[in-house]
Amino acid sequence: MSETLEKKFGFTINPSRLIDYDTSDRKVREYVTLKEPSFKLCFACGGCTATCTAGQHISFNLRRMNNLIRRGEIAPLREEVTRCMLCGKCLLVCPRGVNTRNVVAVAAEAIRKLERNEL
Amino acid sequence: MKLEGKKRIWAEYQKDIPDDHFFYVRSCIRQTFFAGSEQTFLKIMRDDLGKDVFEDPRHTTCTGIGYHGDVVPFETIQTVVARHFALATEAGYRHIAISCVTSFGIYSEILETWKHFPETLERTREDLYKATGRTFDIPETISHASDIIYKFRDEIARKAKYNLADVSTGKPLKVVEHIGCHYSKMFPRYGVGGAEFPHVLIGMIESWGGDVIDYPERRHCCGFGFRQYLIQANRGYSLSASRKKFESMEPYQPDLIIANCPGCAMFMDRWQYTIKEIDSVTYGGDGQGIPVLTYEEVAGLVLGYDPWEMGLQFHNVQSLPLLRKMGIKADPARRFLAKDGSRLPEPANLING
Amino acid sequence: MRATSKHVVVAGGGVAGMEAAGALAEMGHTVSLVEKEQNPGGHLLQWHALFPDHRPASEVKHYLKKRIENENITVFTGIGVDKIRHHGHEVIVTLTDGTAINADAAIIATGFDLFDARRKEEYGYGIYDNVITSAELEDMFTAGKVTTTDGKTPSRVGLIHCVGSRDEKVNNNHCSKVCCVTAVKQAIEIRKQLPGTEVFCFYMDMRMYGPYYEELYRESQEVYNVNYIRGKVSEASVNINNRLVIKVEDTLAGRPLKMELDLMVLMVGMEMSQSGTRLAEASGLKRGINRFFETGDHHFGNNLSGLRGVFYAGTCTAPMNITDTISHARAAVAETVRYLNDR
Amino acid sequence: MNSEHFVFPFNLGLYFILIYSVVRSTIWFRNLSRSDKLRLQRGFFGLPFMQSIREIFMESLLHRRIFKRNPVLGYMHMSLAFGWFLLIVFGTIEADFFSARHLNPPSHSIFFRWYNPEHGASGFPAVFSFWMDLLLAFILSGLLLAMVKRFIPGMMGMKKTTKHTWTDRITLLSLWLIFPSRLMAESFTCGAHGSGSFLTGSLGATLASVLPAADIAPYFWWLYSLALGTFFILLPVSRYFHIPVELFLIFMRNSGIRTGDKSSSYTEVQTNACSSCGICISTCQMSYAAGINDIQSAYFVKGLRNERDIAAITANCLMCGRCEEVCPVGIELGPMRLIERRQDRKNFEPLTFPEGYALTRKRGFMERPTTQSYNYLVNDNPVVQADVLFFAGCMTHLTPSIIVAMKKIMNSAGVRYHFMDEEGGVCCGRPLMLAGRDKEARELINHNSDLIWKSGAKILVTSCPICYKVFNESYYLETRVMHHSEFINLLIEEGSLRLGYLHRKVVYHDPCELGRGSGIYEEPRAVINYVADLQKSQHEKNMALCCGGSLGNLTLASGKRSMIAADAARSLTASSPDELITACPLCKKTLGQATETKVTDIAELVAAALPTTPAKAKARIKKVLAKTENNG
Repeated sequence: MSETLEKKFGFTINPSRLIDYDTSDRKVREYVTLKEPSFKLCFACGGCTATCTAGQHISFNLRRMNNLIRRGEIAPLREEVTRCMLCGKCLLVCPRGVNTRNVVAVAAEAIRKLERNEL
Repeated sequence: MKLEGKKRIWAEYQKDIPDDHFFYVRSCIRQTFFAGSEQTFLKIMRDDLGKDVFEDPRHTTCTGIGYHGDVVPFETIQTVVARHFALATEAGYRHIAISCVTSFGIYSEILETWKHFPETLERTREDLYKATGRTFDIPETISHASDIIYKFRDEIARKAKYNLADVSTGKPLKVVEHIGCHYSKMFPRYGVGGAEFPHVLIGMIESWGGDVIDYPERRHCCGFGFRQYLIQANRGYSLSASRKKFESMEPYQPDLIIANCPGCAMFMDRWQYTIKEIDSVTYGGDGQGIPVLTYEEVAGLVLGYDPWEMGLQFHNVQSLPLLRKMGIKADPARRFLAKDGSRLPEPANLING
Repeated sequence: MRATSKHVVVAGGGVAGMEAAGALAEMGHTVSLVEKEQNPGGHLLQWHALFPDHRPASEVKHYLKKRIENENITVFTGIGVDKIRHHGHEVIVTLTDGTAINADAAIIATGFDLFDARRKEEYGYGIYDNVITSAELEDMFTAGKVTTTDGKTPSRVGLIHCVGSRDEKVNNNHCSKVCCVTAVKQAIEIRKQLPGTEVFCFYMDMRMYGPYYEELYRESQEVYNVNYIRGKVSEASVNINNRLVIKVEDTLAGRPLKMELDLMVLMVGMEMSQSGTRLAEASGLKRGINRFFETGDHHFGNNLSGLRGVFYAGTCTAPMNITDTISHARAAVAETVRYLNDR
Repeated sequence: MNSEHFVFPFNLGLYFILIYSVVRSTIWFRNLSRSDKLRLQRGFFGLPFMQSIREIFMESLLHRRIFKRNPVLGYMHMSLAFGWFLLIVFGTIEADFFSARHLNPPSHSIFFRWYNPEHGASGFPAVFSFWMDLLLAFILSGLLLAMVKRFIPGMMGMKKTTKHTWTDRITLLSLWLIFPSRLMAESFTCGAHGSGSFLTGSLGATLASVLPAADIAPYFWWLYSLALGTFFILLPVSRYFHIPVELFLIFMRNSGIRTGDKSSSYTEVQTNACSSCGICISTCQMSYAAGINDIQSAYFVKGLRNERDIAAITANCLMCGRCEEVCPVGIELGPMRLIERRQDRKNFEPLTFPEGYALTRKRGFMERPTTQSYNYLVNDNPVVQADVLFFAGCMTHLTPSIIVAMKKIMNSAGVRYHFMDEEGGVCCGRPLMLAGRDKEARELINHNSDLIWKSGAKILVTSCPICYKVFNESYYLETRVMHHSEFINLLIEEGSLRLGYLHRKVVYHDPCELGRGSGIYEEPRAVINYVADLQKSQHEKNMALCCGGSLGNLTLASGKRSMIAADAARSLTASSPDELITACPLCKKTLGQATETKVTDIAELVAAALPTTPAKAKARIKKVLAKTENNG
């Protein structure tokens, strides 16, 4: 929306916060599930996030990240995946044996491929 | 979609709507923005149906907008409404007919409160007496004006000169009905047909020959939402809510939207202009915008009233294509002429003006 | 044996009633088993397979059928129990046709009713096509094919947990306990039958309280790719393609979510049965805030009613799975026998 | 027929392989970095040269290392390599000695018998031909073993042996044919002329008695020559290329050239020097404990050599370094995998047959784009000055018992220390490096280095071997970095720790990153011996097992990890010790889940040996008395 219109109305049309599952892109999710099947096992207990080293410095949230991958919400993922330090601490707390460290690595890879149209 | 399923629900939510002697309370928004509607209501009631509808000039705003805008406390609004009841009592009326859905919501909220917390009723009586020296009886019924038109919909249909149908093809018009949130979402029992599938407007549309469109966002709010609209910076929420509805009804190519709430009628109409400006999108089958009319205006059209008398021209989306479809002769040139024939100032930015 | 043989009326021929009757008859007592439907078996009759091991329901039905094949048991079907009162040393049971049975004791096993999904109007059950209940889905399994109303294979199915449970809006604050694991079981069955179909469970909490339930849940994710979204579906509508559109908050993402479904399965919960309610009112039996029969003591009097010689068995006291129901029925029999001996 | 022509295939092959090797090695040399070039030149005219000669003799010919691990396998390699070597040497001597002209073409000595059929009937020549027969027999015995190994690996005590490509098969066939055909050729010739010694002579005589030896002989000489020719020509595209390349590798290594962190012609030489002997496979825990048999170093290297997509293989490795310890060729497998992990490869076209001869490989170093970024890290918190910095490490925060123990120890030794990551610090960067993300790791390293420099500490103590290795190798610090086992040892030596003796039988598990990774074997043992009774375990020091929890592997599933852990724990607790001691929080956690035996960190063990203060002791005695009174 152009400046002039902004001035004219003093407000804009708010962007939707809706997750529209039918229009979202689930390629990344498919790629991650293929490369790291244990990803499916996450039941969002948040243990990884609680212990996360990077999470103490910034709002990196592995639990949320997994969920966004599942819903095909790529936009918010792009930056999130870059935050992880791959220290592997989360591996030791995951009650479902999810290979969390590789989930991040694969997700980052998937996003790169997506941008190169290789997915 | 299974009709019997809906009928079952409608059967559960029947309310007792009196058939005569109403104390009419007007709506702030409606009498300013489309005064024709309330006028039409009175005309239909008195001339066509021969009912007794009483108005008291001393009736004031219910202060609902202030209440929902967090500037009027609940005690105050109870007292204001109590005063309305007092006026009715003094005039000897026991049935209230309410023009505005916000007021209707306020009235029902207050009546429910008094039912469950009698002490608040006592407090209100005291406050009112101290302030005005008035006393009041709780009205027997409160009906929204649309309830009343709903009750007499078939009688209107019998008197009808036009149908909600395309005269050229004979096909029924595709009509979107929009119910104000405060009509029944707060207290389903107060609305004809409850909260999920209200029957009040559907009933009218069906008996006047139209086809009701059931689209995914049918229940969604028009976006008025007092806090959102009243603060300019928040209007984006209001606007995007309306757009959500338009996007959702678009595939069905509706000919017309009927609303029973001042805010809804106004915003679904005005926002079409704003969206056209911002997104350069106009909705409606032929991209000519979707006319948004009040149920009284539609009733009026069906009964053959003069559209310009009812003030249809004061909507942002003009209804000429609709009128043509319905076969109603109305001279566009006469739209902005005063009774004495002098030209009225013509509003700018009309859609398919 | 015969000498000490007593006569016990069992009200309700479901899982609990049949087990109780069987156990009593085994001990040589005379039993009148009263079932309001044409056949004993209760809700189990409608079920195709059982959690957590997908065992065919018919096996349990068969067991119960055998259980009541005993000359000590007289089965009255198509007739309900109207009223039970204690008189002198006897318990007098009045049937809905007015006949009164004088017995030494009675066991109430009137079970539960499935929640009437129409009461959640916003889900459009009975209004939209392709909105069905978990029970109706079982019928589809029995029929051997899961389809939409127009006979097509659904490409996406949603299972909505907690329909009529944990919901004050329908005056049910209790948890029906079995729906979560039923949903997981049914999700797996759908994936087995229709490998090409996406299945989503919409849950508030996953309550895998029983043995092997959690394992089943894990299997559903690991092997059958069942998807889980944490959030209560707020409303359903249909779009122009007559596909269901549901609104829910993905509470883990903290954002609203919209999804189209071809088939929406409502996991209806358990409520106090209407017959049970009538019986309670006629016989002056206390009911808890969850409207089920209130037992003498939550911990050690879980079969005791307010009336001497009258005992409760099974889901008329609270939602239970079949395992617990059978144990509860056996406990009821133990209580009854103790009462009969002490008397 | 004019049988003289049969020498042609042999000559062709021989000259081809000679020229090819020279050209290839020149190119390798040219592609070396300047410093490496100088190293090599210096090495060539110095001590390293002699070392190399010695090593070539010991390893390439005698195969001493293989011998040590597996005598039969060693004998096999030795008989073939050394035997053939001798055969050539003495063949040449024989040829020069007994023929008219000296300085004959190689073919003359190789086909000596053909040219001098009568030779060696008697006298000194007879002794010589006996010797030659003996060598042939020696080689044939090795060949027999080789065949056995190929068809029934088990017989050679090898759990697994490498799979072959078809070029490998042809080459192998030609190799196998060389000596039998020589045997037959010589035997027939000798048979025809009644010459030859115990092997060729007797076999020849028997054959001649039933066959027209003179007519058959040429065919076998053809076969012999063909086998040699084919072998030489296919050499560069088969695994047997390792034979010449290994010589070059030995020179390079002895001249001090190392793998480094980028692929270079040294990595290429190493790639080609692998003989796919398969020792790495049978040493790999992933193989025998977790049943994963396609990712071992032999396959990794082969994939590199044949330009396959080996991303999956590259990632799926514990990086425990055991294979490197046993590699007979001494290839730096760990660093080579890391290089591969740092790469970003797509679209491979595997080498086709003729391409195998390509003198240079297009596979250059393509750096992966950075995937992580930590620009959010700021250290604005006040600088803390301390002599000793304690950095627990991420993992240690999940084993608080270690932290508590370290605090106890340092306090009782009166160490003035600052707990650097008490409130949770930043990862050391090693895990990122193991994942091939060095650039990103650098960000974390800089962040931590900054803190360490500012603290002005003299000693940096860490409880995590992973951090320890990276602090030592990749941080630029003036601070002395110590693993807590080293530090405790130091405290004991300088007498600032008074410790009691715990009467416990314990076994020590070397963490990969601390042992093989950083060469710390003795300090922990010294410490343990000081406070408890340290027992031997099946795999000690540089052959110690990996616990399975390694961060070196990105893709290994948790199930497989626990299989490895269980196996390691089984072997460690074979002597049923009271406690299993380790020096790594990750090992502690992983092994802890895999065994009933109590798994303790070395720090906890030492802390347990700290004397309780008299005051505390009194208090305890009081309690006990009080109890007994109540009871009595």
